[in-house]
This record gives sequence, C-alpha cells and structure tokens, in this order.
Amino acid sequence: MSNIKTMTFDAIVIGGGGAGMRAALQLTETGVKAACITKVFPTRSHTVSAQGGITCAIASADPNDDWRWHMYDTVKGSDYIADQDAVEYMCSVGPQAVFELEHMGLPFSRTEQGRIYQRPFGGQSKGPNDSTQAARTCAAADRTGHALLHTLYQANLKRGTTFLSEWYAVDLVKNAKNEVVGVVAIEIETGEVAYIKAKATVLATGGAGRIYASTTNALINTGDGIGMALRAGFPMQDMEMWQFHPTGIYGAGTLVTEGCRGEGGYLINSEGERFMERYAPNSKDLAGRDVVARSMVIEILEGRGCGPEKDHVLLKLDHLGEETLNLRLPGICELSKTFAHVDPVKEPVPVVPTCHYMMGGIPTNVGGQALTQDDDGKDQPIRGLFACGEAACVSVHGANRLGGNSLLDLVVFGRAAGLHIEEQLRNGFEVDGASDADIKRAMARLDRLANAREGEHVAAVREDLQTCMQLYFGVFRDGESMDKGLQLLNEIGERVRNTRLTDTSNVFNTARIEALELDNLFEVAYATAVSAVERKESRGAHARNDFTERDDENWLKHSLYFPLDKRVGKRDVNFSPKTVDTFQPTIRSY
Amino acid sequence: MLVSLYRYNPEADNAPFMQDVEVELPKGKDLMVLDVLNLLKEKDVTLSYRRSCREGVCGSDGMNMNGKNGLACITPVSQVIKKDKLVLRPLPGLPVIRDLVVDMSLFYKQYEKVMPYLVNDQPAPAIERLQTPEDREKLDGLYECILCACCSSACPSFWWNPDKFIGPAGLLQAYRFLADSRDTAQAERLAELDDPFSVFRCRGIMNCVSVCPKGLNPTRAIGHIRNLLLQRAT
Amino acid sequence: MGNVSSVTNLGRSGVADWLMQRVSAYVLALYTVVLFVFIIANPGMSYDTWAGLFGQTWMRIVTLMALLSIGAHAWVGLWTVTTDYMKSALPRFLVQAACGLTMFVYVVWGIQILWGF
Amino acid sequence: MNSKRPVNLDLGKFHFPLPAITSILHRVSGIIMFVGVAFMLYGLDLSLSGEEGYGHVSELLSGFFAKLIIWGILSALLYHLVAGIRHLLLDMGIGEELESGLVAAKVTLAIAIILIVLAGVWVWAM
Repeated sequence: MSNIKTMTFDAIVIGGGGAGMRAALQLTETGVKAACITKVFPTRSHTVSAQGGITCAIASADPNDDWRWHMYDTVKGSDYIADQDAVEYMCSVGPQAVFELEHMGLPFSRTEQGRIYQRPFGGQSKGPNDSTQAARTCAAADRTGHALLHTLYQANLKRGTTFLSEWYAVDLVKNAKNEVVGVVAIEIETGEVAYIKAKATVLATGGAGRIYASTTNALINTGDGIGMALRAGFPMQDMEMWQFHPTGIYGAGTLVTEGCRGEGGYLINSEGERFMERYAPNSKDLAGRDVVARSMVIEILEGRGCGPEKDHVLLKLDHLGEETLNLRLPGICELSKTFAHVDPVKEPVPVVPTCHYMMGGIPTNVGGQALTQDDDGKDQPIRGLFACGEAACVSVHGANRLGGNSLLDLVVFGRAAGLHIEEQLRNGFEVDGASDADIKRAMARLDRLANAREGEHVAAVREDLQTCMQLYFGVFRDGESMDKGLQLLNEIGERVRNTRLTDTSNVFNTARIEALELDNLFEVAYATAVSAVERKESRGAHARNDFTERDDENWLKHSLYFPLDKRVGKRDVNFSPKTVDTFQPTIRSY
Repeated sequence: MLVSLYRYNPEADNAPFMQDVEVELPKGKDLMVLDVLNLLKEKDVTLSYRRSCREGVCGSDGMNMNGKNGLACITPVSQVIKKDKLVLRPLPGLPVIRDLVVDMSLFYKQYEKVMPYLVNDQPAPAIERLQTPEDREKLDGLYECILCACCSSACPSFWWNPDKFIGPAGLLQAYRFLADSRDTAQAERLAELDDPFSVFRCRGIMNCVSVCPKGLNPTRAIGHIRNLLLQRAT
Repeated sequence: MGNVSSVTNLGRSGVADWLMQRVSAYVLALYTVVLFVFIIANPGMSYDTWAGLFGQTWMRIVTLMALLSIGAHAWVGLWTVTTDYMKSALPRFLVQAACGLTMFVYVVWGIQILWGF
Repeated sequence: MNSKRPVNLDLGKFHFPLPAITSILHRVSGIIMFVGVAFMLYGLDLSLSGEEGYGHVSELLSGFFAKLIIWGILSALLYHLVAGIRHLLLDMGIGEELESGLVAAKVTLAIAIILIVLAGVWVWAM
C-alpha cells in the first residue's frame, strides 16, 4: 500500500509488560533490530499491579529447596493439564532468570543473610512426599510486579531498546503463505496508521480480565493479542480456564495479594470461623486458588457471608501486628484504606473472589513459537508468530495457576522467546512480503469504524458483555446456564459488529481505541464461552455443577478453540519432561 | 455535582476552554474521580484521559483536581470537591495533547538523564548479589515511584526549566541508584548532576511532597544528593 | 549528558554556587543581627557612637565582608530568578549585566563610604 | 503541531501549600532587598559624613514616607532573614517531611510577622 507508512524491524514485540519487555531486552541485547509496541507507556502495563512475588526455587528460605518440588507443585496446581516439558523448563531456568533480574537492580526484600526474601504462597510444598508448606515466592515487599516492571524498563533503557510507546496494534498482517509478517498499528497521539513489518512478531499483550464485570485486572487488559490471533484464524488453548482470585477487595475488585495469607493472614466467615480448615485441612488458606475461591463462594451461598448482603467474607490480618504489615505488606495497607475504607492493622478486609488470570491463550512451545494444528491434529508452528506471558499458553498453568508463577512465566518465557527468535534469525529465517491486500485486510476494523454511520455506543455493549460473562461463566458453571450465556453472547456479538464511533478525530482518540478493544474482548469472551461449554468435567478453575468430577479419560487434554468454524478440538498434554520422571495425575487435595 | 473540565482538541479548538457538566452521583457511594470521568466518557466519548490500573500503581491518570495534582483513580471525590464543584485540569506545565492528556516526553527525558538503572562493573555472581536488610531499607521510599509526574508538574522550578532541572521524580530515582549498595557508578552519577540546574534548582518548597500519591519525599532525596555532591566537592 | 552550564552562573558548578550562597547567608545573618543589637542597645545614639563603630578597622572589614556577601548572595539569587523567568537570552543577559553592574557599584560605593570618612 | 500545544499554567487555578508561599515571598523579599541596599548605603554614607549628615538622616527618618520606606526595607530584610534560616535548617534535614515542612512554614510566617510588626513599632517610635 503506497499511502501507508511502513516501518521495518527484524522482530517486533507487541506489549510492554513484563513478558514483552523481557523479550525485547533479550532481542536488543543480542543485537536483533527489534521494537516494542505498547499501547500504554511501558511502566503503566498491568504487570505493575502484581504484588506478592515471583515463585522460584532459589533456595534462599530453604537451602535444600529444589526446582523439581516447584515443578511438582505447579503440575499439581494445574490439575495435571500443564505441559510438563514447559513446567520443567520454567522451574529449572527460573532461578537464572530471577538472578538476572536481581543483577539488573530489582530491589528484592532481603533475608538477614543478604539473600532474596522468600515468602510462603499457596500450593507450595517440599515435593510429592512432603506436604510441608514451603516458602518459595521471592518478593519486593508487596510491590514485586512494580519493582519488576520498572527494573525491566530500566534495563531496556540501558540497552537502548526502541519503544513505540502509546501505539495500538490493530491486527496482524498475514501473507499468502499464512506467515505472520508484522502488524498494522496506530499511533495514538497522532492517529497515524502504519504497517510495522517484521520477520518475527511476538504477542505479549497480557490478559483479558476485562471480559468480566468484576476483575482485578487493569482497564487495559482487553486481550488484544488474543483477539488479533483469533481474527487471523489461529486457535486458542484452554480458554475456559479463568482464575478467580480469592481476595479481590469487595466492591472495588482491586487485588490484595495471596502474600497476605502467606504471611499468616486467614479468611473468616460471618461466624468468625476460619472456614478453610474444613475445606483444606492441611494447607488451609494456602490451598490452590481455585480451591479457596470455590470454598468462599460456598460459604457465601450457604449463608455465612459477611455484611448486610452476606455477599463476601473477611481477610483477617490484624493479628500479624502493625510492624509486619508495614514491612511486608505496605501496599496492601494503602489499598485497603483507599478502596475498602479499612485499616488492616485494626480490622479485617472484606474480600470476594474476583476474576484475575487467564490460564489459556495462544498455544506455544517452550521457545514461544505459536502453534496451530494440521488436519491430522499434529502441532504446526505458525511461521513468524510468537507469544509469551499471559497471552500465551505454553502451558505452565494448565487449569489453575499457582500464585507467584505468573511473574516467573513472564520473565522465563519472555526471555525464551527472545533467545529462540534470535537463533531463528541467525539461522537465516525469512518470510515472504505482504501484498497490499494483506495489509488492507489488517486495516479492515479501522475502515469499518471510520465508515459506520449508525449503531450503538461501545460502553453499553461492553457492559452487557461483562455482565453476561460474570453471570454465566463465573466461579461455578453449568451447562444449561452456559448455553443461555452463549446465546446471549451471540446477540452481543451482533451488536459488537454494529458499534458506531461518534468521535472520528485523530489526535489521542481514546474512543477509537476502546472500540477496537471491544472487538478483542468479544473474541476472548466468545472463545471462553465455547470452550467452557465443551469441557464437560470439573478441573482446576473450571468447576461445573453438572459435571462435578474430573474426567481424566476424556479430558486430560488441552481444549483448542478454532475461530473459523467456532469448533473446540483437543490437544495432547505433554507428559514428557526431559530430565525428571513424569508426575502422574492423582487426586488433587490440599 | 458540577464538573468543570479542561477541554482541548487540537483538530477542533484554537485554544483550550473549560466545559461545565452536571453529573448525577450515585447516593451513598463515594466515587473516585476516575469513576466520574468514566461516567462522563460514557456520555461524551470525545473526552480524553489516560487510565490503566485504576488502583494507584501504574501512574497513568495524574491530573490537577481542584488545584492539586493527584491520581484520579485513588482520589475520592469527597476529598477534593469544593462548593459542590470538581475542576479537572491537565497536569500543569506540560504541553497538552488533548483534554487531560499531556505530553510527558520532557518528563521522561529528565528521568532518562539520571541513568535510571543499576550499574555494577563487577562480574555478576552465579546467584544474586547480596545486600543486607539495612542496605535494602535505604531504597524504601525511593523505588516505589510510579512516574505519574504529579510531583514534577507541581514544581515551579520544573515549570520554568523543564529542559534543565531534572525535577523531583527524576531526582528521586537518581538518589534511588546512588543509595543502592549494589551500584558502583556513584562518582559518575554525581558528576552528571553537578551543575547549577539539574539538582540545585530545587528551592525546597515541597510541592512535590504534598502531592505525591505514594507518599514519597523527593525533597529529602534531593537533600541527600546535595550532601553527596558537597562531600564530593570538599 | 545531564550537564548544563551557563556562562553567566558564577561558580560554574551547582555546588560552588550553592556553597557561596550559604556561606554569604551566614555572614549576612550574623552581621544583620549584630548591627540590630547594637542599634537597639543604643537608643538615641549620637553621631560619635555611630561613627566610632564604623571608625574601627575590624568593623570596616566586617562591613566590607558583608557587602561582598551581598554581592555573591544576590548574584546567585538573581541569576536563578532571571534564568527562571526570562527565557530569551538577550534581555536576560542585559538584566543580568545591569544587576552585576549595580553590585559592583554597591561594593565600590561601600569602600568609599567606609574608608572615606 | 507540537509547538502550538497549550500548557496549563494558569497559576491562579492551583493550590499552593504554605511552604511554597514562604518560598515565593523569600524570592520577592530578596529582590526588594537588592534595591533596598541602595537606600541603606545612601543612609550610611550620609550618616557617616559628619554631625550634619547624621542629623539629616535622623530628620529624614521622622518623615512618614521615609519611615514607610525604612519599614518596607526592614520588613523585607526580616522576612528574608527568617525564611533564610528556615532554608539553612532545611539543609540540615530539619523540616523536610510533609508535616514538619508545614510547621516550619507556619513558624517562619509567624515569626516574620511578629518581627515586622515590632519593626514597625520601632520605626514609628523613633
């Protein structure tokens, strides 16, 4: 297209959060001509909100700690549908990736020995034969994500990474051979549209918690990468798996870290009972997040919720003492005061399970290479497309992510994607060019918005979408109501395609961005709904009232949603780690 | 409640103007200023502002609310409202791109000037570099900065010399690295700061301290830098 | 990278300017207080007492020091003020030059007064 | 487009905390003093020029207008002195916190006002 500006790089990373910046850093360090495209200034990315820490067996709290124990916990936490080769990679490379962060300057909290401070988190044990609570989550007070994100931005500044800051990626550009050859993006400040050409495109666009009405996620978490990949026709894996975090602040949805419970806080119901002792006699409040969230909802449903509406429970922290709270959880004290009008030093914090994390995403291998399936159900790489972080599904979290594993996922697989791309490029990886028609296809949504004269406002449709997901695809699900939800989604989809943009200006037009984001929210929501209806069992975060048991015979599998025919297929879980024995599925109890 | 908004769209307006809008607030609930903006945007999509985390950690929605800088997402309306009126203006001293969105490039440039990254010329160990809890504690009150620019854009010295005075946010980060026991570039860092503008334009008026949404104290950090510069000079 | 300097700043470095301003501040504060105390302690002071004070060599030297301190203190202060508010170089330079000249006149005038009576 | 961008710097619309006000007054008083030095040197010159000159100064000081000028210069001097001492304390790390800074600003203003009033009484009593 002669009238559209083209910028050319060897590799582009879409997303300036933890995963994107770690990938960009790796690429820049190894001399690849790379750019990081990010819709917000990098330090405004959602990684900044991560609180508790980054789980990794660096053997600081326990000198005998072993990454294999971490691997065991992760596989068990995933309810056995995490790919064990990927978990093995994450847990074994993890320490190196964390030490690198420390060397970059991340201000971790410290032990008396001067090592990185590690706190207990949910689902942590000392291996398959010792269920003793471990302390494996490396922390910078309760601002680990903030510290990590800023450190990565700083490291990128030091290396001179190119940032296209406040640029919004609209759609992937695919050539005739179905290779991904870059992206069409819009510079928010000027409204200028450009084709950003690259041999490798990394989707590090994070999660999409905003498909739910109540979420801990930032307003920017709209699943842009997932939307782009789905529109390009690529499949999504395990999209029914959404984590509800046990402790979102009641009413506001903002997160209070699992670290609160790691430091000794616990949940109580309206009778003042520490109810998790009943549901998870061993791990209690530090059971897997899915387990705790479900227990909370049961307490509320059975009438033991707190407050006038009996619709939440309480997180008790005051017994930890002011000093510990100020030292270990200063940010939580701030957030509680602001959003719950409660001082944790004196009173318990009202909390409720809140949508937190998307375990599913773009299927990739350990090197971040995006995958699809051929007609025989065999994995095929999508040439030119990579993914890492929450947008990707490697899969290390399976059906339920352990606390502190998301930050590790970001840095390990951001780094891995960088390494892998550098290697591919060094080996002479080439793709064909894109035709004008290929680029035009990626601009279709912009054209539609520019020409839509009639239609609905974005905000109303978005709200209905979020309410629908909250109502029909929440902590507990069942077939009948999900069918209703899916039907409703079909209607909402029609409305999404008929939204109208009343602001057609160019300079910093946030209305246009929100309209484009709505498309992505819908893509994600729809993939979630279809996959959730299809998985007829309860596993991890996917809990069905009509199929209450885990069904290993049929569903010890990844689900794979194909957008073109809206079909859900299956993909084998990897049970072949390279250096350790397979962890066999057993009953998961805490 | 009456909301008075600073509006400017370069494609339509020759100059910025104040727009008064009446907003119906839900009863019994103290909204954050960002919630009010979101309500307004539902009615008028052309209203532009930045936002992301909506919990005070990403630093996107710094703005001037009834005369005082702060983050819209963690500022309850009740805290800033005067005579039933809420006046929202963009951060002072930075060029306005549109409505409440300012051009932050000068602010970021000042941040970049202070070498905001750890420098250590020793070979990296196989594990982490050790740091005592006491040394780590020196970074508290420094590393938490979210780069929202509330402080620098409340600082008259930064208004008058945004290109030369590093400003409170940048200087806080300058000291964050000067104070890090793992950093080995102290001499180099100080040499870069020893001019009449970068640090010494601070007049100690503490506007930065009074607006910082994270409760940080750039004035004190600047004092520490000055002491280091003095030690170096004498 | 971060270094900015200006031909018209006195000490060529931030620390030097800053130190100069502080040292002169101490001198001036002390001088002012001493002079105040002297005047208040001598109500209805005669010419002889007044001239006697300034007739002593140490007072002449101290007063000269105060004058020089005013020069340094005011220069750093005014240089800061002019660079804050005056953004175009020529007018700023002219005002700065005028200030400098005034300060020079003050000092010469002061010396004339102190050693001229 | 960039150079045309407006800047929100309508100073009347901003809230300035007390320490900021003490600071700008410090600056203003400094400039007044700079001009005031000329008057003081003139006075010193005249007062030391002999009995006659000294008498002349005393005579001058009895006029309302001259008293006003003297009081003005004294006020600037006293304010600059007191606020300057606050700065020197700040250099030592005293009054650097939000609360202590506010207290320091209040104390500065209070002491300065008392001294200025006293100076007024003194000038008019002369």
